[in-house]
Amino acid sequence: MNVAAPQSPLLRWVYRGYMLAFLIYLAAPLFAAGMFAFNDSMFPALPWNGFTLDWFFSSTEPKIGMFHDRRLLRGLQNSLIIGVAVSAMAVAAGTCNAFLFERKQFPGKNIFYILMIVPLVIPGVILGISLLVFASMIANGLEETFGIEWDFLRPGIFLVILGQFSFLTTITSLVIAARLRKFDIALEEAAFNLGASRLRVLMTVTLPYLMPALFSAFVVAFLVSFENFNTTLMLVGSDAPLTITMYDRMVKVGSTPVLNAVSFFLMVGSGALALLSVVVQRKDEQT
Amino acid sequence: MHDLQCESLSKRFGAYTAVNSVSFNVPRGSFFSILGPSGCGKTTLMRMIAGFEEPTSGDIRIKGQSVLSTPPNKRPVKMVFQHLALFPMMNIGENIAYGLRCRGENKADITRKVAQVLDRVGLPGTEQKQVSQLSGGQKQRIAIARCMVLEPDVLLLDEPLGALDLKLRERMKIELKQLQHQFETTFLYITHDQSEALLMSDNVAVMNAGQFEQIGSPQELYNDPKTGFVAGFVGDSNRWPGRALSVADGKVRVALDGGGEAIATAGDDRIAAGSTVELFVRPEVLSVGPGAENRLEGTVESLLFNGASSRILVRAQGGNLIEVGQAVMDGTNRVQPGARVDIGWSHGHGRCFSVSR
Amino acid sequence: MHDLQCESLSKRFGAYTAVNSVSFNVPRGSFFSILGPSGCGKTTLMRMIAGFEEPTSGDIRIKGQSVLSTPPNKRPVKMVFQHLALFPMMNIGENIAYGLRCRGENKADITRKVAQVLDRVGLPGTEQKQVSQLSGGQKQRIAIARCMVLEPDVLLLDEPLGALDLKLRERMKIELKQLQHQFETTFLYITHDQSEALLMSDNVAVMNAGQFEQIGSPQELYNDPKTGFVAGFVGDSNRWPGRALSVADGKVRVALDGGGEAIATAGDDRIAAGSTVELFVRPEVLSVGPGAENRLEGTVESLLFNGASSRILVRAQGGNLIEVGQAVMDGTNRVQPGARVDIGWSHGHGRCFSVSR
Amino acid sequence: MARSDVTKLSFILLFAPFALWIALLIILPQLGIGYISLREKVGPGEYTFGVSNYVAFLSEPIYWNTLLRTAWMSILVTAMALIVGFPVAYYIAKIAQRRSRAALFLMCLIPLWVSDLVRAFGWIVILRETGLVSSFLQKIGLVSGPVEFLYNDATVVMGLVYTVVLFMIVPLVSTLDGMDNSLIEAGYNLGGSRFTVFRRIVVPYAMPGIVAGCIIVFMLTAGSYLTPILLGGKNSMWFTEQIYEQFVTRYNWESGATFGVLLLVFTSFVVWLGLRLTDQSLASTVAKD
Amino acid sequence: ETLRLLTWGGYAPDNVIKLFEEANPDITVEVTLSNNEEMVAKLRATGGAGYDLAQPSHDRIFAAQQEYNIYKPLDLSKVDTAALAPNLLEGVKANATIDGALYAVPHQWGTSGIVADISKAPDVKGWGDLCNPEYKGRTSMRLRRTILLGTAFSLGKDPFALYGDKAAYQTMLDEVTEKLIACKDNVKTYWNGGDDLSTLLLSGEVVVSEAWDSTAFKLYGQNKNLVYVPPETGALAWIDTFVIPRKGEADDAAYKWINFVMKPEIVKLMSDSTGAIAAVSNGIDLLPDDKKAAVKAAFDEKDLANLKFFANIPAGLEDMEGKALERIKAAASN
Ligand SMILES: Nc1ncnc2c1ncn2[C@@H]1O[C@H](COP(=O)(O)OP(=O)(O)OP(=O)(O)O)[C@@H](O)[C@H]1O
Ligand SMILES: Nc1ncnc2c1ncn2[C@@H]1O[C@H](COP(=O)(O)OP(=O)(O)OP(=O)(O)O)[C@@H](O)[C@H]1O
Ligand SMILES: [Mg+2]
Ligand SMILES: [Mg+2]
Repeated sequence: MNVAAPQSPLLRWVYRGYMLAFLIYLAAPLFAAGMFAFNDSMFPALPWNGFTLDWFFSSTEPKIGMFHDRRLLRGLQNSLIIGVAVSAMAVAAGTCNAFLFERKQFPGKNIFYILMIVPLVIPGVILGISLLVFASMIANGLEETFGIEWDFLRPGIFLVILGQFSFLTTITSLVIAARLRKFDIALEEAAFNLGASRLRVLMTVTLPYLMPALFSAFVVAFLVSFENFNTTLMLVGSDAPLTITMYDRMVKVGSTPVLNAVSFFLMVGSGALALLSVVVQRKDEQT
Repeated sequence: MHDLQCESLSKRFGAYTAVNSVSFNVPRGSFFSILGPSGCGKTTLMRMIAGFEEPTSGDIRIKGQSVLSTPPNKRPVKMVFQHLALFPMMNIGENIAYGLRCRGENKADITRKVAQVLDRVGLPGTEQKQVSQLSGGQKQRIAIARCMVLEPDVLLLDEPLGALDLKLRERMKIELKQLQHQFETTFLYITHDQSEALLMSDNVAVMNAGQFEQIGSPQELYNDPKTGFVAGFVGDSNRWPGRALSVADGKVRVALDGGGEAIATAGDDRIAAGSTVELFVRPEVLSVGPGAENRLEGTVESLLFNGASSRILVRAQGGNLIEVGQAVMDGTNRVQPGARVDIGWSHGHGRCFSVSR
Repeated sequence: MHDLQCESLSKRFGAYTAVNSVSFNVPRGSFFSILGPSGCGKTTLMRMIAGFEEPTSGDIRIKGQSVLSTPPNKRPVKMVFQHLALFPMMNIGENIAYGLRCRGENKADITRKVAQVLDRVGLPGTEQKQVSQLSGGQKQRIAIARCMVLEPDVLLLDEPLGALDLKLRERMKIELKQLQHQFETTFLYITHDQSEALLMSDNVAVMNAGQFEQIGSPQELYNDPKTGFVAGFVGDSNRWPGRALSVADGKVRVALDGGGEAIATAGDDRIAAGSTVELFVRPEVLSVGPGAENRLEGTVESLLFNGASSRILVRAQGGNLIEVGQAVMDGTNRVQPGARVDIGWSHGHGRCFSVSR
Repeated sequence: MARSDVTKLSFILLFAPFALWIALLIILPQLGIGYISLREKVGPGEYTFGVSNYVAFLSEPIYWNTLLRTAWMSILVTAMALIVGFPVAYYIAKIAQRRSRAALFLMCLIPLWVSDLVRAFGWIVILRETGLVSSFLQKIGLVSGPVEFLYNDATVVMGLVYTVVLFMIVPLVSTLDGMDNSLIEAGYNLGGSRFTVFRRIVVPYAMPGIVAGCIIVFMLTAGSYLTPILLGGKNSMWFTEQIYEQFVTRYNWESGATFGVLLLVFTSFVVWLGLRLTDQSLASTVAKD
Repeated sequence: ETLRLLTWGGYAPDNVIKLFEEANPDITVEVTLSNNEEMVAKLRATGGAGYDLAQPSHDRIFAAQQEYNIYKPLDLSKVDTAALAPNLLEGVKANATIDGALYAVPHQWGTSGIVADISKAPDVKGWGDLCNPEYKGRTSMRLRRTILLGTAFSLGKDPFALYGDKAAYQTMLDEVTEKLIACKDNVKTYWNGGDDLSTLLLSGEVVVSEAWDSTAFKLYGQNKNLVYVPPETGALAWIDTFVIPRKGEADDAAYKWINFVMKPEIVKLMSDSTGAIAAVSNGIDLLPDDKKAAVKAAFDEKDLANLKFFANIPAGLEDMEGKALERIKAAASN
């Protein structure tokens, strides 16, 4: 018997009903957004005009499917580039941070630790504008005083990457540090003791141990980067990632079910990715 | 010939001295234990030998060569960690091969040696198993095999049985001793459990507060402790405070604080008439009934039945609690709670140590 | 008068029967232990008594009243959990006051009672301390105090010493027994450590695979086990398989599988000539040297020195390993490894049980 | 000694990326907007320093009303997320079977991986006057005409709760998961009722998780942009929207930066207050999971 | 070579891009969708970098350039000016010449006005009808400066005339604000983009709304009841222009694009996509047929003569307008 659970059957059913309602609440907008991707209509709205896959595959006007829509594909490509770059950087920096805070003792550690968490609690918009302002100040300063033009400090992919990196690093650091904390330092000492060099210990013992955390940190960072809007909005240049492209499309052109198609595609994609990360984690727990 | 020699080894952490000028030699092929309570500096000492801590002063020699400047991954000592530290991301074979690979041996040799050592620890053919598939005792053996495959001069073991459960621990004690015989390697074994140290070792060093109190064979420690700490820590003992009345011929007459007098062997030479002392008497040398050389009167407080190691708790008249060993074989107790009894023992079985205040 | 009565209590999880028709009575004020190996159903039994599991069948009565329909928070039994389950977010005083507050007693009473019970467990004035500031043994006492302050009819203890270290466990055994005396409450104590059960209990039930094998006083269990399981589980024993040759007057002549013959008391009445049996002999009843009623020849394999509970390991000619108890008091071993010895014991000390295959 | 050199070097190597990240991407940019916020525009391309931007903020009730409204709604959303999320987290951590637990948790996480935009879009499709709910209600005859569910504060709160509730559930699950069932059992055994056990044992135990979840949720809500804009009606004002307006529509970086600083300070204050009231610390709560 | 366009939704339809790339195989076109405010904000943040060609409205050039220096002067000789409607070109020239340098040429023009479902709201005449209680809860508007100006006209003022006098302008704004706050109850919601607007109207959730004529014309194609109504005080007209950002890197390609989209056959495609009228001499005639019909249904000569072109916004006014809009947004209603 699980004492934590309600004991009376009625309450148990009420509780289960609540859970079910909650899951429906979670699924409803996703379902709605996904459903109209298959509606054979120009508008993502009722009435239902029948099932079609045109919004994915059609290449003819007016129903250009998402796989033939150059701008959406470009946005997707930009998102992928940004996501991979940001995740790789954030995982690398997060690993450094994890080692720094788990393994090293230094004065002011607590303050630095809080500083590390702070980006998580700064609203994304503010991260975006502060970076925009700061980069512009530098770029303008350089231009006015030295006549140097550092265009990468202007809105564009580079700034988007920096902006997302600035808060994703906190997340990856926390994920990796949590795993590193569970690492028994005796494993490293054992490897040393068996004759391994520092680098070898890192490569054969510590990093393999951290691997599941590195992987899930990467996935989390990638997905968050992929869906990020607030920070990116302020920093985006001519190479807009997918969310911004979709937003522009929705607000400035008008939505067609192709946006639903993209949403559906993203849901399936990120669902699969999340699933993969869980599987990796689970497999790790078993060993 | 000594495999391991430590010479006035010390380690200070800031103002705190964890290991204080410890010297000892471990002869080749012997089983040497360091026994001491928690926090006395055992692990620190071992980590210095393995090279994970730098000694504040003193020297460590392995086969006569100082290893102070040798980095930990080059020292010819291998270590079995308290929680074994088997690599969870490798299977058994890879775990054991790890050290060989680091040395850069060739594949065929590695495979052969791994198979060999697995055979020797009684787990042949388990190369492909995962660490998590083994029982506690098997993991223990793999941890030892992982070190032994490298043929170290000295194997260090830091409370390797600490994590096992009671019954398994009993079995592994015997098994460890057998493994050491088989490999004929020098074992340096750390524990805070006196029964482990006594059971397996050729020699035991009793450590307290960073210092060695006594080094000797298990029998020596048990039967001829040199300090009060050793007498109290190794084996069960009754321990009564008192005052020396007179000293003669290595025998001391003691007036116990709780009342009563006894004659005992002097444990150290700082005892003089009038000095504060403690008297140690093991429960198993006490007998119930009149007629022994030393006697204390008391009332039986309770009977603690535990088969062969049962105890009678007697409250002496002066208030001291006396534990009397009593192997109950037949279910009949000779005494009952509340009964007045005489507890006796011979002079030679009591030991007396001065107490420095 | 019985404080607690269980009547053919059973608990099934799906197809698996965790507790199988267990009946027992615990007299008022006594210390009752349930001893059994891991997974035998002890915790399940206790959780049924506390009300956290519903019995599949059977009845539980406390002071004669069935409590089956009483919810767990209304039962007059309190429980000390294995890991104590002290509330980490409350201080000591609040922990102890928790139950009283739930009852709705007034502030002044609560304060007084808390102070009183802390006094009784020897930790007066610790109300304001945090749980994490206490040592293992102190936490133990707080967990008991938290229950005792509610003056329960029965106190349940589920392996409460399991998490403590060796030396502390030794001390707590005696202390627990003393606490029980002090509070004069009925204790139902669960353990898989036979020495705990023997030392503290008035009565012990030995449990195996969901069933009670035997209920009796510690002496009865130790000296007069009724089943092979009890003989093997309670106290150390040599255990040799064999075949009954003849049975007469409660004595069995056994041919050991490893060779040799012995006469032993028949432990159960299913033994007939020719049936497969196991012979149990405790190490401490064995003696080295000729002249005993039963004899086995063998070679000394090793000496395991451990003070009063030292052992000699002897390999019998047939291959059986014999553990011989030997209290070494003076440092001289009467035998040396490799020596050929005779091991003997009297008829009455061997016990023979049939093996059902 | 060679070894202490290695230690030092590895420390520097590890500290450098951290320092660069925090200094260049977090601290200096924040100081940057602080600096800009103190700039006063006197003419095209001419500036002096002063606090007039802050004065302007304080003297314009619309602005601080918006800030207060944002904070108030965020607190409401946080509370709602806690109320909605706690039973779910409790179910996942304590009631569900081991196997279904992972699956449930995963299901709860799926919406997290879809962009805000898609989710808001989904809600619009469902809730608009001609949307699914309205059509459904008409079909079953519960209402006679179409009903509008969009464009009001309740919808905004609901939509925000939707986007953030998962950030409440995750830390809650991880703290509740660490809670030994025997604590609950002990609570009952000592005579506690269901309510007592919940109030005096479960909730205090989960406190770090609750606080962590609340902080994250509050910050996310206060900083959100899309949901209040897309779901909000004609009265809906959100402070981030104001910031965006100042930066983009009004080309007024100075007051935009001022707003940014104010939002940061104000939300930090609320978080600090929350931590003080619950006696927790940032490092011990947020960093736990 | 890449041509990075910063433009409005619909101003760079895929088919036009395709044709352009076929004609100029060495150029690829990248498009970022935006609106007036964002265009200026983006270019400001980039210092005029990141894009090679932008399309703000004619009133968004003068002040932005003066303040942020984000555009570069145009070389009119590279533009095929003959194709352009002379009156629009002159208008733009008047608005976008600074220190003798011209910064913009016209591309499309259109108007803001009212769209109404004549089956349900047949009598809609002007801006004031948005606040007509008859359509309570069935009207919509975009809460931007257009509605401020429109309402001002409907109140009988001429906001453009007040541009020079900040105080008077403020007084006028206050009045407009009050009116719009009072009107708030009448409004179902404020729309944000063409999509919002279309959905609201097509679903019938809204029957009268402020609208861009282009969107209105598209809607007419879907539902003949949805008709664009130029307000009686005059539709507000804007001209979307071409400007080259200061750090544009593909000027030649930019000029090629400008000239390309002015070709009659492209104008047709373009107008089809934007719904707006090209700034060429016979712009209306080059509209696709359905749009032409919609325009003809909406405008008569009188309406065309009555167009109110946006004037350059002097610095500071935008702030005042912004505040007014915020006050409206923040005001309570149910
Ligand atoms: N790195 C360190 N810095 C400061 N003090 C330390 C350090 N390592 C150990 N100590 C201290 O040195 C003392 C000895 O520690 P050590 O680990 O050697 O004890 P031990 O005998 O192995 O104890 P146990 O049986 O509990 O493992 C302890 O008081 C410990 O607190
Ligand atoms: N809720 C349950 N569902 C299914 N099986 C259970 C459940 N609880 C216990 N069991 C099974 O019942 C058996 C007895 O469990 P129990 O916890 O009572 O053992 P125990 O004697 O207390 O063991 P230990 O000494 O290890 O605590 C075990 O095999 C266990 O797997
Ligand atoms: Mg240690
Ligand atoms: Mg149990």
